[in-house]
Amino acid sequence: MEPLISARNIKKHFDVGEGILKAVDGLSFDIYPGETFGLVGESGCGKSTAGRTIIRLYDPTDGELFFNGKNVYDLSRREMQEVRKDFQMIFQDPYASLNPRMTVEELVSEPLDIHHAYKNHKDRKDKVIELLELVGLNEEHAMRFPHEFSGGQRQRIGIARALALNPKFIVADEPISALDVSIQAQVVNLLKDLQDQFGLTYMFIAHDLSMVRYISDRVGVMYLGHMMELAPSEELYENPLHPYTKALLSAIPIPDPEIQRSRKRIMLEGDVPSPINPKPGCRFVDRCAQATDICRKETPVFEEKRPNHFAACHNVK
Amino acid sequence: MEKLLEVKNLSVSFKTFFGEVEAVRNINFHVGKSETVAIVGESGCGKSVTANSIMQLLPMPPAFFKSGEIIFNGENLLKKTNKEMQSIRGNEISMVFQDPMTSLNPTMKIGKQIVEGLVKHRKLSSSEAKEKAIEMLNLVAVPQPEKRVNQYPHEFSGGMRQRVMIALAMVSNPRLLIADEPTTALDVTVQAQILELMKEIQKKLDMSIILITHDLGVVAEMSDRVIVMYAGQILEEGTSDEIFTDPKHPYTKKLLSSVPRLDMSRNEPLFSIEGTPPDLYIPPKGCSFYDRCDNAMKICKDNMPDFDRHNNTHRSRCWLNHSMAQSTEGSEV
Amino acid sequence: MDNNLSSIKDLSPDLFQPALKEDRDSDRIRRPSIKYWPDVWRRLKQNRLAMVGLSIIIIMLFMSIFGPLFNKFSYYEQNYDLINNHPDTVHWFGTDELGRDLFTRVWFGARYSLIIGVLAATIDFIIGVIYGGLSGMATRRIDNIMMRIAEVVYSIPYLLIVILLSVAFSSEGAGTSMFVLILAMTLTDWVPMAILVRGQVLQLKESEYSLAAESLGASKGWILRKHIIPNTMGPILVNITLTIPRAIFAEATLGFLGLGFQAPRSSLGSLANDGLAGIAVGNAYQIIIPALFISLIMFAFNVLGDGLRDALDPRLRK
Amino acid sequence: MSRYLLKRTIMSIITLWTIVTITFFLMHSIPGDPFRKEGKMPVSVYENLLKKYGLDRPLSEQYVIYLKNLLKGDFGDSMKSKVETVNDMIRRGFPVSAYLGLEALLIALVFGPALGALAALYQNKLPDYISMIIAIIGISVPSFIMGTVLIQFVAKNVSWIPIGGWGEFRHTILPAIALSLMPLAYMARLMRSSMLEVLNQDYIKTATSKGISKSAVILKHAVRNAILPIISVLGTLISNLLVGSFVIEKIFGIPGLGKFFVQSINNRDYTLIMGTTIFYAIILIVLLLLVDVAYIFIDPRIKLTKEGR
Repeated sequence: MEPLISARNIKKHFDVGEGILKAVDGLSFDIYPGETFGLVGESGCGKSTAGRTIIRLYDPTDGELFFNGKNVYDLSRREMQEVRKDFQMIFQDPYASLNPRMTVEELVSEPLDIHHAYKNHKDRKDKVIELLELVGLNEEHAMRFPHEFSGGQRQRIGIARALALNPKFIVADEPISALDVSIQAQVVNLLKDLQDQFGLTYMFIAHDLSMVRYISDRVGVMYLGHMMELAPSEELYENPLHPYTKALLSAIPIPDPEIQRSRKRIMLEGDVPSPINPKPGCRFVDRCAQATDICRKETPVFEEKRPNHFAACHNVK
Repeated sequence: MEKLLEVKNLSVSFKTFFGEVEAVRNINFHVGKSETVAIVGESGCGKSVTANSIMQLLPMPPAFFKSGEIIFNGENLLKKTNKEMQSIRGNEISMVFQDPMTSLNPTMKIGKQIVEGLVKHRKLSSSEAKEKAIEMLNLVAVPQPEKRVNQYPHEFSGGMRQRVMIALAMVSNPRLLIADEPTTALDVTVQAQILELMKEIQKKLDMSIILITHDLGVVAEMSDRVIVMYAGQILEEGTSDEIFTDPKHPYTKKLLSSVPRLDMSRNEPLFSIEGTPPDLYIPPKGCSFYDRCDNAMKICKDNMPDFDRHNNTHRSRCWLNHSMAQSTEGSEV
Repeated sequence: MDNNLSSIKDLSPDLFQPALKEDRDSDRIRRPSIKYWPDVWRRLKQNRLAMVGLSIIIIMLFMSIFGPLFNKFSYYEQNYDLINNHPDTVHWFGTDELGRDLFTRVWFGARYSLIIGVLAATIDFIIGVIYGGLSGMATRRIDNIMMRIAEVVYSIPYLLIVILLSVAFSSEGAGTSMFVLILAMTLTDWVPMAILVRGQVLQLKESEYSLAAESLGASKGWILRKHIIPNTMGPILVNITLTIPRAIFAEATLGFLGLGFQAPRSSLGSLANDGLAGIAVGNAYQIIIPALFISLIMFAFNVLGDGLRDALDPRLRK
Repeated sequence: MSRYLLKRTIMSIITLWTIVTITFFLMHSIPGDPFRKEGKMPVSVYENLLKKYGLDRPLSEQYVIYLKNLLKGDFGDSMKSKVETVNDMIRRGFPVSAYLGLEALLIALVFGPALGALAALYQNKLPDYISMIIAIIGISVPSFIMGTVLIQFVAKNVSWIPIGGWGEFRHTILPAIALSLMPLAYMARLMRSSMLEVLNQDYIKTATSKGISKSAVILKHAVRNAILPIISVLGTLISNLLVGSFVIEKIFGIPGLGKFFVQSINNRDYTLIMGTTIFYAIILIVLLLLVDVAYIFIDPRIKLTKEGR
């Protein structure tokens, strides 16, 4: 199958005064039509920046992104406008991502307004109501303001906006992190339903590995701007290759006291180091129990270690 | 088991412009010596308000106690004067907060912050205090404690700060530790470290813990008993095993089945709880879970059921427990 | 308290039938809907002090327009038979050392003070919003340069430059023209507004909802129009309310230093200056009355500004 | 940190130069020159005067000369006073103004933050209302009005407090109070909002949870953090004090720099205006710089980030 999205060596660096913050430092992967591609990592690993760079919300420092055979990063502003309709984003914070001064109707119709995607006033209103109903809200909610809604309801409004232009590809940037457990499942199920209904392709960014595993077909693990491992979901969770992935998986508490009591943990020392002016070598070297001399000197290549299973580690053959 | 803390008929409300918001509605529970009790629930369910009520850290006004007693060591904390409360806080009961980035004073040295409470309670000299601070940093495994005592919070990472917060809470060897979402702001790998540390210290110092959290995984790892709160009320209470393997209340069941587990198949359906918790500005007359419950019956609308005891440790609050409701049980999930 | 539930008898079996779907709608919002500005207004109305301020401003505005019509005296008419006449039923606020009616003169003074305050605030607003907006939307380099310039301008002591300009552009005895006064006052005072607007723009530009709009394909202009400007209006309004008293104060000080308008016109400041001599000879009312008016205007705008700020405070919203 | 200091110093110098330049060209753009107004005088005398003050040279040359003299610390001769140079007058007036200013600053610094903290602690209770009434009076009543009110109601009734003059401590009481009221009020308001903000912070809850007394929480945790924003506006407040002193010195007849400044305006003594203006600017800008530097040492967080740069 042809990939829908092909990312090649994508980089996004920020000059922060104290040095160069290499938030994303060379990501390459493909996303296939209709699949959910999960991207996980701890805070500061660059996963959100990666998501924003991929839909060109941030201008990349380097790299290419192919969509429909065209390099999106080469497009002019006008051409980009057209691609915007196909790329959409769902944001992490349902409180901050909705303008507090707009009604729900204005919020949901904003994408339609920007692209003049309706015939007349009635058409616009109908579309808004249709979108609201799609996410389980209704006409009554249209005249309300965001602050009157709960987190889950707001996130549904965000999803309705993202769907307004019939996109092909949606980057969901930690869409459930700010929500309560019971609401998380609600949103995830909604996303899944919509995917089936409209044939959407997702990039699902999260720090919650169990949820990512559940929703994604393939999962990539990021650490300090680098992709550490990428594999089909079951494969990654059953046969993790990279020591970081192993540690990450073993750190997640399982909601079952019996399993939890008998589990053995790989405990990582210390915190995630700063992504500003990173040293050469493997990014994980300071916290890795298996680190050897070469790990300190050379950055391991991200390559296919098993069929469809990629990793960047000197110790994985 | 001997009861260290007992909360009886506690109701806490907040006065707002809209009117009274009933954050905690008539709850009862206890904490035994050396046990860990988790209070789980979604945001706004009243679990944090409960924790802060025990320490009396709620801003009053707008908060006020409507009714109830909080009995610690045989004495009602709600009857205590300000002065008496001060000698209990940070001495017999300590608290660890959610956000280590904002919970430490940015302009005071770490060491001083750790021992400040103890200096007051035990009247330590300054050299004793410093020694104690270093000892505590050692206990929570902060490297180079001699150097670290003289640093400011901004020189610490998030995980290290939470260690400092734990040191600060542990310094007086309290009998009860209230941990309010202690790992929510941390990454999973750091969370694992902190949970490990808390278990270790509990064993060493033999204290009781009230763990407030929304993360069922953390609950499973840490707690002996679990209290499930929803909309200001307790809906179910039981031992950890009972809650996770044999939940009785539809809310608990739903909550457990809405969390994807690392060990479950991807093809298993993920159940979700539709809708939104009720707005406690107008608390529902009947069962608070009525609106979102798949098993809701007509009786649930206007009548809140009482607790039903399943055994000595396990109780829940649902009309399905009533003998007349048996017929509907099968239709669920 | 932990009864066995089943001990409750006498319940109709019908009660244990599944609940009606239409009875259950947890997505319904039960609180009343509140729009932004009406909400701000509601909160402002609760602030009694701010309401007092607003009333004073309205009365002052009204009287500064119509006040002089309330009696038959003009502001320039001198009456040597009635100099230093203490307040009475004819001359409500008394007369000055040239026998001019103080009631009329005070309202004229208030008129000038208010005009100056409002004009200065308007100009500050225009320059500040344009400069700050441009700076905030510009590239980091240009923004940096623009802010350095603004900083330099702002380090120039405000009253010092006002005084200098008044001296430079007014010939002796002729007083200062309105134009020069306004120019002097706005020369440095637009900077706080510009800094405020820039800060807001920078913050809002990076806000998630602007980013969300950008991801929907919105242009910079769209984001500015739909997201940034509406959300900046609150703080700008507060700043305007606090700029007005600053300008009035500066003008009053100038008037008091003898750099005010040309006689026989006068502002409240120059009235106070004229009245200063009255203290020594027992005519304290000549300074107390204009002083009272200056203070009242300052007070009114300050409390209104404070009230507005509180009413707009997002932390108090919810 | 030294880089930051250097940057700040360079900025200050640029600001100062801007002020000097503006002042210079403003004063020289005035149509005519100061001597024409002194009535008829023989052409030769007039030309001599022009020559004496260098006014016969091209403007750019005058500017360079003025800058050069300034660098040497020479503000030039007064155009009106035959006996004193501008430097003499500054030397005579500045200590007086500085004394008064410091006294006022002290009053403001002692009472302003204290009132604000008190108001925050007893939010919406009597102490809050009292402090805020004082604060609102302070910002609503210009210092010249406050000065005259004090003269009218205090000096006229209390025998040992004089109406004006200079020389003894009792002479300074009323002017210092009048002068301090505005910055005092400003600080009180700022302190109040700053305190309210700090009291809502998580670390205050942490401190309370340690069981230390309310007063210890406030003194050791809240005040220290709440006072930081006040230090950052200290520079602006001092500038208010400086300017406020013009009017106060006029009302109370105090022989300070402000009096010379007002006098120079009334006399259109351009070199004196320029001299005093620039002198004020120097004082102000140096103070602003000092405040900024002090801030670095007081807030531990800033120290690190600035060092890192």
